[in-house]
Amino acid sequence: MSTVIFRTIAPYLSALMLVFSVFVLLRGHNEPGGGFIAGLIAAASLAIYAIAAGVVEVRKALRLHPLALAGFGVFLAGLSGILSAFVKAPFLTGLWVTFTLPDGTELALSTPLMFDIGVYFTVFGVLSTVALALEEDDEGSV
Amino acid sequence: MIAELHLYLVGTILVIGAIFSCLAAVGILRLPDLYTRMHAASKAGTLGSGLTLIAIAIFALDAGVALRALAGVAFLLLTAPVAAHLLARSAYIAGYKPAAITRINDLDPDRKSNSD
Amino acid sequence: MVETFPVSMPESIFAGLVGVFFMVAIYLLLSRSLIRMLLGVVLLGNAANLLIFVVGRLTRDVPPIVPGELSVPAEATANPLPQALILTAIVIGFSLFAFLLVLAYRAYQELDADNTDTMRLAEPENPPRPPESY
Amino acid sequence: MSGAGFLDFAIYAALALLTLTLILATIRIARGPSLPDRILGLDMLVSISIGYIAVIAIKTGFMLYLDIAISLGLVGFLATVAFARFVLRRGDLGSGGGAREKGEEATR
Amino acid sequence: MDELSAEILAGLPAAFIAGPTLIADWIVVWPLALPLIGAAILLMGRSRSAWQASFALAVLVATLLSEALLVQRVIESGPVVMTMSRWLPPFGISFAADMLGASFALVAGIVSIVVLLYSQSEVELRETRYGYYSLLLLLLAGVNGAFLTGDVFNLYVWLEVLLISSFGLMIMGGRKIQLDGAVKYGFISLLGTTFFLIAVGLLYGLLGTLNMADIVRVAPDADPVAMSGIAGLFLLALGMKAAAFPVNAWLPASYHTPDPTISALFGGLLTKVGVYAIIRILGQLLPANVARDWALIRGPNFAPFEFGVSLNLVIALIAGATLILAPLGAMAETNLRRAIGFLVIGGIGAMLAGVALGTSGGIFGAAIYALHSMLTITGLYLVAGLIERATGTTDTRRMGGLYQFSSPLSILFICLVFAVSGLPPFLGFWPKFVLVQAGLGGESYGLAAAILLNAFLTIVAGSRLWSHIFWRNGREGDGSEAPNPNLKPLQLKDRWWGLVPAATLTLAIVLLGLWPAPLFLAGSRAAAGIVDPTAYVDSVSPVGAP
Amino acid sequence: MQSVTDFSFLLVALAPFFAAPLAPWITRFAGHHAGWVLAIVPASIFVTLIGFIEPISLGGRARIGLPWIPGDALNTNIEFSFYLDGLSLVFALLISGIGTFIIAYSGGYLKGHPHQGRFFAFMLAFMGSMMGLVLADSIVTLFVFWELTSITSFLLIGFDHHRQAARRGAIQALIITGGGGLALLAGLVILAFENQTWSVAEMLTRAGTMQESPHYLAMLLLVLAGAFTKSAQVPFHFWLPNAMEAPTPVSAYLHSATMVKAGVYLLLRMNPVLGDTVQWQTILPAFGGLTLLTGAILALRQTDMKQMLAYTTVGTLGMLVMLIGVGSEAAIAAAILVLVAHAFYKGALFLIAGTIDRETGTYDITQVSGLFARMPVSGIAAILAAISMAGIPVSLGYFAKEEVYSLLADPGWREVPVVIVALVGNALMLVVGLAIAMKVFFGAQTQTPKAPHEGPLSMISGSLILGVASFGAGFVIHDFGRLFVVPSVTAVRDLLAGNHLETWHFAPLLLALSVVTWALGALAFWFLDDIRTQLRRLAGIWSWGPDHGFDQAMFGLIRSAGWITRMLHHGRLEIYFVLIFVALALVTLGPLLAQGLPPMPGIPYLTFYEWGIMVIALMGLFAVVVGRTRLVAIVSLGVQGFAVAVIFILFGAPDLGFTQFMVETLTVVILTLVMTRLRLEHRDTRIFEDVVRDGALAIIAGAGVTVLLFAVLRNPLDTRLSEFFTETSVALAHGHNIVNVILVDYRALDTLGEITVVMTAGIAILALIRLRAGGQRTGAGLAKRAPAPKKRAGRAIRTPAPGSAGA
Amino acid sequence: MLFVKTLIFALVWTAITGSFTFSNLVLGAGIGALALWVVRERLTTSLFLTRVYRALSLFGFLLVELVISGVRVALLVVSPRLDKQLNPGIIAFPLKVKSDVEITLLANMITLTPGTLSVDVSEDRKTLFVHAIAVPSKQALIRSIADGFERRIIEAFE
Ligand code: NA
Ligand code: NA
Repeated sequence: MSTVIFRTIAPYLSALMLVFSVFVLLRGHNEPGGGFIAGLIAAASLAIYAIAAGVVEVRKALRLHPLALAGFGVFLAGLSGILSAFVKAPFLTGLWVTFTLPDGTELALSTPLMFDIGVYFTVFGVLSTVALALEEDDEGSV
Repeated sequence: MIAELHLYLVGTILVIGAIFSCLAAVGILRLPDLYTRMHAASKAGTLGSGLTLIAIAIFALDAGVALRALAGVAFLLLTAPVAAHLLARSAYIAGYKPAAITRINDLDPDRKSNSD
Repeated sequence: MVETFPVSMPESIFAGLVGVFFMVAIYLLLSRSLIRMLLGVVLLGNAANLLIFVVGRLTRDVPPIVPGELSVPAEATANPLPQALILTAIVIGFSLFAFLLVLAYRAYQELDADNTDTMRLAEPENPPRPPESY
Repeated sequence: MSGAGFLDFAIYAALALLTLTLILATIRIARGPSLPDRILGLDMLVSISIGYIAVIAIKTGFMLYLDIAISLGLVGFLATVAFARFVLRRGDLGSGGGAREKGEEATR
Repeated sequence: MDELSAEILAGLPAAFIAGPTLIADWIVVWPLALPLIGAAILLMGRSRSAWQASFALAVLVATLLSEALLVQRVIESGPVVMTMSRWLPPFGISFAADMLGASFALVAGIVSIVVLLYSQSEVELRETRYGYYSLLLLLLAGVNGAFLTGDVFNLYVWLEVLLISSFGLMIMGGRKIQLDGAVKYGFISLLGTTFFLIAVGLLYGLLGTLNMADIVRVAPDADPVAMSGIAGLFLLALGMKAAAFPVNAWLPASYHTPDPTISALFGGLLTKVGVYAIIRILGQLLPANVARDWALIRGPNFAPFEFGVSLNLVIALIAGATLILAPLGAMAETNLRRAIGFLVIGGIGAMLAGVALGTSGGIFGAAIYALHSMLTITGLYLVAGLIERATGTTDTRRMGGLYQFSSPLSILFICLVFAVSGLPPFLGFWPKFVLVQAGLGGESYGLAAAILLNAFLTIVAGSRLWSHIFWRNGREGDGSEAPNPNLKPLQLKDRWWGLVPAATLTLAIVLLGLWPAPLFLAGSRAAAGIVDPTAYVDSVSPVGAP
Repeated sequence: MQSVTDFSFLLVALAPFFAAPLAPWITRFAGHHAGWVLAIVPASIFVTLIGFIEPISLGGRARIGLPWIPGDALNTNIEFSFYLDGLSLVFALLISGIGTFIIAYSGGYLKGHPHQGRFFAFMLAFMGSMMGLVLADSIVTLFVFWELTSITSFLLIGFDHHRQAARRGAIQALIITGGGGLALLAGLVILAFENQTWSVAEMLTRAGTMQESPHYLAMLLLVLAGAFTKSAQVPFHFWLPNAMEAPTPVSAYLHSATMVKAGVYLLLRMNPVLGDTVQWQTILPAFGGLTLLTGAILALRQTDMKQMLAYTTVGTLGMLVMLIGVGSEAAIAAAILVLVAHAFYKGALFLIAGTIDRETGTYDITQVSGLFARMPVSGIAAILAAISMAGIPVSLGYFAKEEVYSLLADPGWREVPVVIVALVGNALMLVVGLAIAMKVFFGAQTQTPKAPHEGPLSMISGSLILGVASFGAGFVIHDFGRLFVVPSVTAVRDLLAGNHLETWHFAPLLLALSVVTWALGALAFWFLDDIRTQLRRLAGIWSWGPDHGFDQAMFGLIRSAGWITRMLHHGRLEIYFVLIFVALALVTLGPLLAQGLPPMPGIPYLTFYEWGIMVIALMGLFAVVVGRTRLVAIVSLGVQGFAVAVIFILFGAPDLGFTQFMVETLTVVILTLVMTRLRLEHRDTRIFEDVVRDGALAIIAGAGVTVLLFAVLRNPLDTRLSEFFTETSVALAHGHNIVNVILVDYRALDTLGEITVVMTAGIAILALIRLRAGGQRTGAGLAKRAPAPKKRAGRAIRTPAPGSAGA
Repeated sequence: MLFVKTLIFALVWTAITGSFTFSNLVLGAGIGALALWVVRERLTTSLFLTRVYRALSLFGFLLVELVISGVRVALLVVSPRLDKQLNPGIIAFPLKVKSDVEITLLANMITLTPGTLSVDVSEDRKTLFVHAIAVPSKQALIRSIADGFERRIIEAFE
């Protein structure tokens, strides 16, 4: 899709969508959203970028193979479950640590959040893998 | 009183937005070809959805929600014309002829052979 | 024996809708065309999800979200558990669908067929007769 | 009519209109006649859904629906892009569109 | 925990599991967590292939170790339970390993290791970029999850994990025939798991719970009409998974299409998970509903009679048909691995017969049949792979002459064929013996007869395979005693990586046949736990249980 | 009961199994001399067993049980247990004694055969199985060894595997005896139930109780099915002659001395438990007598020595069954004598036949004669054996025959016909004995394929010793009776039997009957050629026999198996689906139709926009179904997906609606991405009949699910789980979105599995896209590294064949 | 320049999260930087709305035009004799703007405004093909675009 208009707008749109996806990820615990939908939006952003700029460029931009990102996601989620072994709690028990930042904001880190980030990476990685592979499979893109 | 006015405003914008959307839909049903239908969809449609989002922005009385709603409108304004452009272009290249009443056509049919 | 009562809640009409989803899904799955079968798979997934949604009973408007300042919801909310189950099922269903779709694509590339009736490599049309010998 | 009453009325009116709109868009999707027409209908459906969700947000007072609307807009864009690319790449207009011969010409 | 929550906590019955969880209890999680996280790590390092096989092996060994320890724990102190996230059952998801689940998991671990070693002889699978090792570990994770979970919806999730990983393994190699097989396998399996999902959803709607121990408690009093349909739906879904007649077409359509290594893995693990779930759900969770009248067949007006059909009877009919029709398929097939596929199905019939009996003897027989079948079928497919390499064909009519050509192959094949036929002293005899005993003891003579007939027909099929592939000098048709020109000696890698694992497995099968005490120990405990789930329920101890 | 404490007989039973795996290695080093080396195994067993003779004859018994299968399994401990009494001792001595000669003989017979080691291994394994079978106490142990004899004999009969006849014989034997074994298993299991024990020894202590059991007939028939197939009783007799395809040592060992006697052993063993009933005493003599006559007559038809011997073996087995059926003390004693005598002379004759074949190249008695000069030792052995077979005084065969005829001492409705049949049978078998000894060794020398000379020591020693034993045992018949017959009868009849056997005695009636036998036999021998011709003509007229029937049954089974399998596994996915959906309709509607449909609901209250969404969903579904091109259907798919999402949102499930919107859009996107690469025919190709069928099935199955849903919905929902989540979500799990808290905390394990599915799907899809195998490999494991074809398959999509491009 | 973009992203972030705390701003900046890093190859080096006030005036103009255009279309589709009102055509609009961003902006605005819809840009980026729903005169249409949006864009980007 080598139109000037699309090619010009796509990077900005993709970047905005990526930002938005992180937002959706982080607020999932309290409002709709969460790792899955966020990962999906992120992958959609990547797909738009890939359609506009081509797969090669996307792969260059990502550095890592997206499937490795997916592996990282599951690893992270699994790890978040195993952490509870250190406090003599069962697998996947939610653990919470709250920091107070200099400006008074409370920052809560938790294994459920870590878990959800794992979900995010998995979904993002896999959907990107599929989109890029399908895109690449097709020689001579339009 | 201000609160009442606020609700009236929200309701009004909401209904106007819905009317725009509805007319856009009427448009895509009544207009003769793809290109003319796209006028309805891209303009009235964007307006309709945008207005309902603005209604939320006003209704919420919350800076965060309002800004998000406006961001949503911005996204719409960013994407809708591009989508319309891509669809129109693709359809044209694929050979979708404009309706018979179209008088002028500056797009040379030969162009499409090297368009992609 | 438990007490039972006739259904005349919104659930019942949505149960009917679930049924229609199943019917269409099944009809498409029987179509022999891989792509249509895939559409059937999507519909079947939606049917199953709707079924779980309906079976967890319907509550209008109130999502299972605790407003920021409260620790329990102020009013009765929709049943959250089926929602969580469906979310999981949607994701899983989507993953399987994506695999089957790409499989259909590759099958089409390699076997030159979209019609399952003509895909007969694993089970040839005229299988060899078992030899009558020792 | 009180503000709240008017808003209620407005919400129901908007829902009625948007429901009608959804049906009209669906009719376009079903009628076609060409593929781009249907895609246009689907695109329309996405943007109507955004409005619909917004109305629900106001109706229920849960602002959280807003994010759904925004996300839908973004991902809906991807859908239209993909469809447009299909039309471009395949030169396939489905039926109608007044360009059957051209459609075939465009087939590579 | 802040003050607010403490206040809330006081108003609740009990939310948390109070005491600390012993590290020892994690033993029930490792068989799932190790392969799962191992697969994730493999995927993260997918570009570096050198260490993948060793790493996968290390993970499998660790998994096997944990499974062995788990079995030991279960033997010593009964079911091992951990409820995830510390939420009391039925609110959290429990993992509950009783003897049935633990012993199945152990055998699954053994099968995976053997297959991993064997696959080292297969160059194509070692190309790690396509994720063979990850998929293998994920399949095991799914299988173990299914065996160990104590929650029906969670069971659905693990069924899907093993399903999708089996999809991935099935297309490893990308041959046309694989794609064809995968299309059939894929669509039918997807239907099966969707039916399962529907059944789980309906079960939730009826009982309001998903925890298995909790279901045991509330299921007997549920609305019998709805319950009949749900139980029937479970039977259909899991019957498809287990490849029971008449919804077993996917198996012969697909199992012979991938690499033999993969066939072996599938033959060993996949259908057994279906059988496991049937035993668990229909045998343990809903036995009262299964034994109840499922449908009433009423006579016409002029001949009024009523005939109650329990789901047990339906299962018995399915089992009988599967038992008899499957070996016919094995007899008719000229594709070696497809024929073995029918032998897999025949075993499923036997296991279903045990479930249909519903007695502890029946469940006992079904359980040890499954354990036997996991090992034996894996071995059979592995040997079939070597046979295909030595003869260069998949068609039994084009084989022949292997008896003179390769003693090791001959020994392995004949041992496994006799094992699968159920001739003593080979392993397959014992489950059939137990099942026949249970059938006769329960006065289900038809089932006992069907099992014996199945054994008979399997002997016919097996001896023909042996005769055609090994004894006959040459190929069918071209003067069958003319020497087969296509035989080629197994290469060094086939001998070390192919033959040695297969031989080790076969040796284990033979030894276990000679000394079946461990099998009987596992099976009898498993059956006791299924028929009388008190210990299981007590160990999970869902809130609300008396 | 006096107990013998020496448990060395356990080792005795198992020693051959330990030797068997070593046999190939020993053969590799020792060549055909391995026969001598390996013969040490049965010889030492034999010697060990000799030590038991005396204590057993004094009424001793030995039992040893090893723990095998744990007790809590069946509430019955199954032991790996053995039991030695007079009966098992006789069998064990025969097996090890004759086994010694056979193993030694095989060394010579198979000299130079490439698979001699394999042969020894099979023989030893068979020997062990046979030992185990006769020594077993637990009936599970017994059955295991029973089937092991079938397996090992299968391998032995098929030893000359490159001949189809050998393979056929092996498969036939396996199927018949293995099949009978399965029936036996059922019978034994019932027997164990009824006796509350697995131990035969214990059953014997309760002799006489089973006959009252309501399951008696079932047990009897099932056990008989096992015994009759194993011991080749009519109509299962035909496998035995076909088993002669085996190398001769096998025939000599399995098919005369041991395996076929397993059925006889079982009947003797079960006599106290199942015998002494009208059924027993009718069925056994009837089948036995018929078998005796059939075997004897069919033997006359043959000119092949092995075939003749095989059919006379069938006849003898019939005689034994007949005698066991009679079951009296005398009959059992007669049976033991016949059994031992037959083992001796038939073993000898088989070995001689093998030697003749090896030396002359033929088994045909019409081809060879006058061999005595060339093969004197074999000739002597043959004559001695034939004397015993003919029952000429004072050979062992003579006493056996007399003992049979002595049944007339107590004439009853069973004894008289039994003796008459035995007499006829004996006479006919006499002919065969004469034919082999006289026609082959005397008369003019003929030209044979090979120039004959005497066989090596390994081959002639066995036959000579057996021949001598057949004849010589008569001289020590009293001690023979005391040491072997009496203990056996004691074991079978559970009474202390007397020993009336004397070498020199005079019983006029018995002698007269013997004379009649000889006369009849001599007459028949005189007319042997005519009889054979007549019999063959008869066979030409009525060619069908059970042997032919076996082929018909076998191939009929194979053909129908093929037909059924093609019917069930046709490869048409849509028919597979039809079955599945029919099953779905059955399981959902079955119970509901039978138990009463739930009441149909009234029209519920829905808001107008809810109705609207429902209409849109239905429109979307309708458009998907009628959409003529696939892409139109895909676009329409989006409509229903959005409608579902809106339904979720309207009923308080924003997360669901959110996800549904996203997923549905993405579904449409990737469907489109893929469709972009496919060029497909547009139309739905279903013919009208299929539309009707599929439509009806879809409606019925869909209705089934709906009705089931109704049935569930009319029950109140137990919401304690959701209540718990709602109450604790904020306070304990620190999340306001309860659904998300369920996903990442309460039921995080589900989500972990879910993302595992996602990840796995990623791996699988990538592999699917990237892994391509050129396309020419349809067989697995073949041509792994074949060059890829020039034209990539993928390109075919974009350059469609003419006609496939439809716009 | 990158800092400005990151800052804008950080502001967008605080906007959509609705929490104007310093830490949230930092988080937004981080996420924005990451997002920009992902698409770094494609970010054009041209100016990014340096003159914010002109940009805002452009945006205001766009909104007004959008409303007008929406109303016109709405009125059009409900008019009983639709075909009489229609006079569609595709015209070639000679572009004065040069950069990709400017072309894109112009094209999008044309689409959002009354009666016009950008269909395509020529390969040489000199011509924009515009579909108009009612073309009374080709030259008048071209002039109105050139004097309207194009002029304002050039002003905003000079
Ligand atoms: Na969420
Ligand atoms: Na989820």
